[in-house]
Amino acid sequence: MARLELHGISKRFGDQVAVAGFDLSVEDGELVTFLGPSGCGKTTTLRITAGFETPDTGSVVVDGSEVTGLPPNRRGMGMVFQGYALFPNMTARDNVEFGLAVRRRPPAERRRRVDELLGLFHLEHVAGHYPHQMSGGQQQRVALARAIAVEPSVLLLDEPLSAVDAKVREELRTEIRRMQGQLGITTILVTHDQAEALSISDRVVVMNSGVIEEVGTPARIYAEPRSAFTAGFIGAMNELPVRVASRREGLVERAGRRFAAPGATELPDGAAALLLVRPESLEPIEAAAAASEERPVLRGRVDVQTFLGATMRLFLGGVVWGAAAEGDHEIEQLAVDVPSSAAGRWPVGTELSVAIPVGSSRVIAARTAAEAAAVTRRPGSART
Amino acid sequence: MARLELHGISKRFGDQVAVAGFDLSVEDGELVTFLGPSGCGKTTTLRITAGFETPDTGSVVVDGSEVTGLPPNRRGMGMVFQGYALFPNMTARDNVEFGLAVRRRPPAERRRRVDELLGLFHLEHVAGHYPHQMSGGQQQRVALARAIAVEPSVLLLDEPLSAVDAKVREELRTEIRRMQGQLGITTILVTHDQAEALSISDRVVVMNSGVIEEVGTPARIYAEPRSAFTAGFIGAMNELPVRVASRREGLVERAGRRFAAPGATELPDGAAALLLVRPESLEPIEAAAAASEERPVLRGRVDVQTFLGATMRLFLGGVVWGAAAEGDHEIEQLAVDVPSSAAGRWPVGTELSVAIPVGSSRVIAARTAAEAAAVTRRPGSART
Amino acid sequence: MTGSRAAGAFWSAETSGTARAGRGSGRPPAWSLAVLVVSIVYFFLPLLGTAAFAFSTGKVFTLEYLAQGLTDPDALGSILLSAGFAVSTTVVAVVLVAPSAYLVELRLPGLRPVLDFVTILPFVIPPIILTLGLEEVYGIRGIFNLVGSPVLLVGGYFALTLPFVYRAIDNALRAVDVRTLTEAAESLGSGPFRTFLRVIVPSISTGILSAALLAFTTIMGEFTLASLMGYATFPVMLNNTYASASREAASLVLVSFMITWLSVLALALVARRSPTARQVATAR
Amino acid sequence: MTGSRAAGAFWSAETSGTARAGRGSGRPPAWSLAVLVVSIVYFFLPLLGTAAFAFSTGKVFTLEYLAQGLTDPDALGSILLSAGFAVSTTVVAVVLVAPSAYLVELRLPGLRPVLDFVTILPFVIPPIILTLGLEEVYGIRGIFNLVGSPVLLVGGYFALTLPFVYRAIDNALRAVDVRTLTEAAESLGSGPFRTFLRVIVPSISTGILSAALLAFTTIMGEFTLASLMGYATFPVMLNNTYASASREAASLVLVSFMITWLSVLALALVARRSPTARQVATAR
Repeated sequence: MARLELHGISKRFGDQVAVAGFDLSVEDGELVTFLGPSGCGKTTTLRITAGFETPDTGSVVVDGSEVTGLPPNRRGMGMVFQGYALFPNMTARDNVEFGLAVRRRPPAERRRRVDELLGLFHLEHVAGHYPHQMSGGQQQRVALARAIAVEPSVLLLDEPLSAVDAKVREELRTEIRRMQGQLGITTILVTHDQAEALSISDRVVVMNSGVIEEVGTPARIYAEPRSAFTAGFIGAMNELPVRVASRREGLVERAGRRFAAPGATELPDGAAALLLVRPESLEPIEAAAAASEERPVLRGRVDVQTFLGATMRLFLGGVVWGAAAEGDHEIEQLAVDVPSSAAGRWPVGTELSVAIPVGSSRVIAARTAAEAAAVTRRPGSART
Repeated sequence: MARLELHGISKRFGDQVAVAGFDLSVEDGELVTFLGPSGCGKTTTLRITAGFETPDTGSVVVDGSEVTGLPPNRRGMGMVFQGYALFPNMTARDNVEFGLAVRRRPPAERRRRVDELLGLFHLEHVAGHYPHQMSGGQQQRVALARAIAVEPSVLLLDEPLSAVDAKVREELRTEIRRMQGQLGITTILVTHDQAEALSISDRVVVMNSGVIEEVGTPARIYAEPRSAFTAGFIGAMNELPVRVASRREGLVERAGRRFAAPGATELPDGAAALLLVRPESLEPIEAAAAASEERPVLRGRVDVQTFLGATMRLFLGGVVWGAAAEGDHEIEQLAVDVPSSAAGRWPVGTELSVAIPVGSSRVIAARTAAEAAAVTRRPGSART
Repeated sequence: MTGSRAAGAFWSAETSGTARAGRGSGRPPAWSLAVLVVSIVYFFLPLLGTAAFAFSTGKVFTLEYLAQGLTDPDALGSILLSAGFAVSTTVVAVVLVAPSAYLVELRLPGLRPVLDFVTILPFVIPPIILTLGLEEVYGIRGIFNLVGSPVLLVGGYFALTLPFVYRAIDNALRAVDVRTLTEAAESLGSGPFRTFLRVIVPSISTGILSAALLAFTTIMGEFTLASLMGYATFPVMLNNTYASASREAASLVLVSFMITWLSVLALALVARRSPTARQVATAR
Repeated sequence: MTGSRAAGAFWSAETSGTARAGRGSGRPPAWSLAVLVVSIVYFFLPLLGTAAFAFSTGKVFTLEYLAQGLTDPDALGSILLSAGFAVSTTVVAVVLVAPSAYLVELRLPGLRPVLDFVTILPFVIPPIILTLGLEEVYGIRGIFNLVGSPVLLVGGYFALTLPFVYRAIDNALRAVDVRTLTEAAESLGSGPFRTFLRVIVPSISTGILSAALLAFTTIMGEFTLASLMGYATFPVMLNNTYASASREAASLVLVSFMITWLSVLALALVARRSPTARQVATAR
């Protein structure tokens, strides 16, 4: 129920930079996710916000008043920890009531509020249970109820779903989003799971090596990643090496063919670049169909079929540019999503040609060696 | 490189039945996944196969010869453990070499074989590292290389990917599948993650409370679950309560309307049943479009939008049957997948009508109370 | 033997190994069982021998020696003296160590190695040198003259029990992840004192009880320090009278330690019924 | 003090708390630091007092008392006697306890509480009753006459050191998840002996070293048992000569324990350089 601002937050642990120059404003009622691989500084930033770590530089501001110097127990924020951190010697009810007891609310009010929260999270039947008597999902919901009980200005969630089973995780994800929307609590969630970040957030902050790579809505970040790191980290993405042929005309070149690609106008002529295409954007075509400037074509052999449910992902190997055999630039791997119902047409071992439809690709500068090392362990052309 | 048969395996721990009457044949070179919630007996079955537990009844047969009485070190199977279980005092190279040293292979042969495996798993640069100096993904690949080094007859994987980050998990999944296909090793993988099971397996064994719910290819299990448990556990599935109106004609009835549904011919007239529809099967239609026997219609208000990448999942609330207002049977929640690009047409709060296309739904008997308790914690009509 | 489960849980932080205990059947190799039997015999045979010696005249069971031992006024006095030292040291040790261990765990993890080192010192500094040193500094010739004051012996006993007390409490602290529990309490608005008393202490109550029991029983049986400092505690009295009235002494030893053990057992059973003990037993 | 890190790691199984140690800055409350300083002073002041007493005549530093102490033939003999008991007991204890603890952890988790209980018995059965009991059963009047045999004292020392030895080894076993390591080795074709010697022992080498060091130093300084059984070990000799030649005794004490500590330190440093020690230090 508050606006949160983080200004120029930096923190080192010994020699290691955990966060460097982190700036962010979170609007009232917004749900923002910090997403990144382990060690990217997302948890440190959250802990600085909560007051568990003191930043080397920068300030934390809630509703216009600075709280950087306040201890955690005077910031009025709620936090849910990765391992739940329920008090083992208290029942679910006592856990939820703890924050209210600290605030010396009258017993009747406490009881009412706790009942309401236990109801909201469907926990009535485990109110008298101790943490060790509850399932992971139940403990998780008690931790949420406990954090929300005190009506925090900001709710901080530190990988809240990493300790529960895959199936329960998806359920809780929806539940958290629904609850957060209903109550309108300003929320920050930390996760390393891109699917979780995409599905739950108003905005996603992609972090890498202590700095913000980019900030945006899930849809924007998914559709138009602005850095090679984001492209590699969020969703499955094919990264095809190309060269900028003409900045003015927005053309890139590969294997002697030129074609238009959004983003090429922002890079210098001759620059090494990556053409980014989502597996679901690639269109299977007849092998005979010709490539054009609007619609470049790739061809390869189906190596692996991976069933994803509604869709089947085909991994092509020995991929060459062009519909005919003239292409000699092999691409190690290309992921193509096709509807599961149609996948029977391309069993393992068959050849498949795919087109990159107009507007569905994007060109960015080739990643630096350091960026490459951060996301991939071997130089590959497609990331899955 | 072997055919594995499990015959009538049962095991209790004290009062608790872990596995009851488990029968399965795994073909040479096949990859079979045991999928189920925690406590369903999948890990116990795997440990019985490996020889770490003795079954109360039943036998384990490899290539026609029974191994039930053999200790684990004489079964010639390879195992990868959930927490990797690398030997902490040995380098990556020594870990991989251990099984070969046990078998007293000549040093030159060992070295050649270890080099080959380190290459296969892209581990050359960490050959001299100790486990604590490696990342989770690297440790995971050393554990795989170690298990494969001794050319096991059967490879057993116990939740091999549960301890690594989401992004690395997807990469390793593809890598395991590719390696397993190349080497043709008969493999059993245990997991609680349905996406993992679907994407990697030749066949999936769905387990619940110690028994096999069903066995089938990922595509078959996804498209035509034969039990309510499987339907609820695998993928997102809407479960709409209906009643069988006419077994002979294959019709079900709800809110005064009758419509055809596959599977209705297998249930008695008047039986309580569940109509199963995947979120991606539901088709948004104009509110004015009429329902028909072939195409029943549902209508509701968009409560939550969840971005999944290529698609957006809309959760509808206050859902009623029929295009008009005559329906009075509310459904708590309905999940509908639409292309992300089209999702802007139905922002939160708007009304949406969807049709269930012919052939995309399936009717099964309503789950029993016990089944319901096993998969869901509250009576809901849609599972996400 | 009923208390053994609880006593075991006290002394050690239960780790994940136990969670799978129920599953780990396997065939117990015969010789490992033999080792166990031998060690139990090894400890109980002496006890039984002492019992036979104390409660029989050749072949007849008798309580005569016990009665004679109990009527000795020195005996009762020495037991009370030992109990007094045991109680005061135990209280001092728990009250000093529990908050210190908590704070080091929480705020000064860098000091842990130092504390670990300090708390094994009593193992590497033998009681005799401790006594000599204490006398040197606080004794007649010493800088601070505390001679005759029981504070000197309580101080020595505190040092002697520090390893178990610290270890038992620290294990309990680490088993519950105090760090995150403290942060959780802080995020709910709780100050440091409330957090320690309302959240931490109840979470480690079994560890604290364990520490207290170990300290108490150790001091009840301590001989070297008391003897060298000239206190007629129970073990010292026993040693002095053993030559002249060995059967009486033996009967007293057995009875007194039976009483100690029974109270240990009672406390252990109480602890067992608390939710924390159950949590330690089942969740870990 | 350099060895403290390793000594700490030996004695305890490092748990997850340590992993976040680097992050836990926070403001160290002044009074917790004070507690630490006081406890260090508490232990070192006696040592310094003894040193002052042993190496000075009033204000002048002197090695005279030490020289006198060392030339006493009884002194050297008693040190060798103590060392002999310490080495033999340590070897017996480690060789018996390591495989037993491993097998209980692996195959008989149900026996753990029993073993936990047996190994705290020496804390609740005080040395004096242990001595009386041992004499009763194995002594002159006893069932098995072992009087005069050093086996009796080694047996007593084994009982005395069992708690630390078992605890240090068991903590190391639990820190590495022996169960899964054993299963991993088995699945690779390794038999039980190879698994124990090639996989388990190297993984718990720091725990074994720790157990050995603690046992060794404890026995070097043990007074009660040796004195009651009539062995003129080093501490017994010190106690006997303290009254007549106290400064000589004090100087001997300090020098001998400095030697012990130095060897402890040397071993700890060696252990530290092994991959397992590093693994324990960094990965946990």
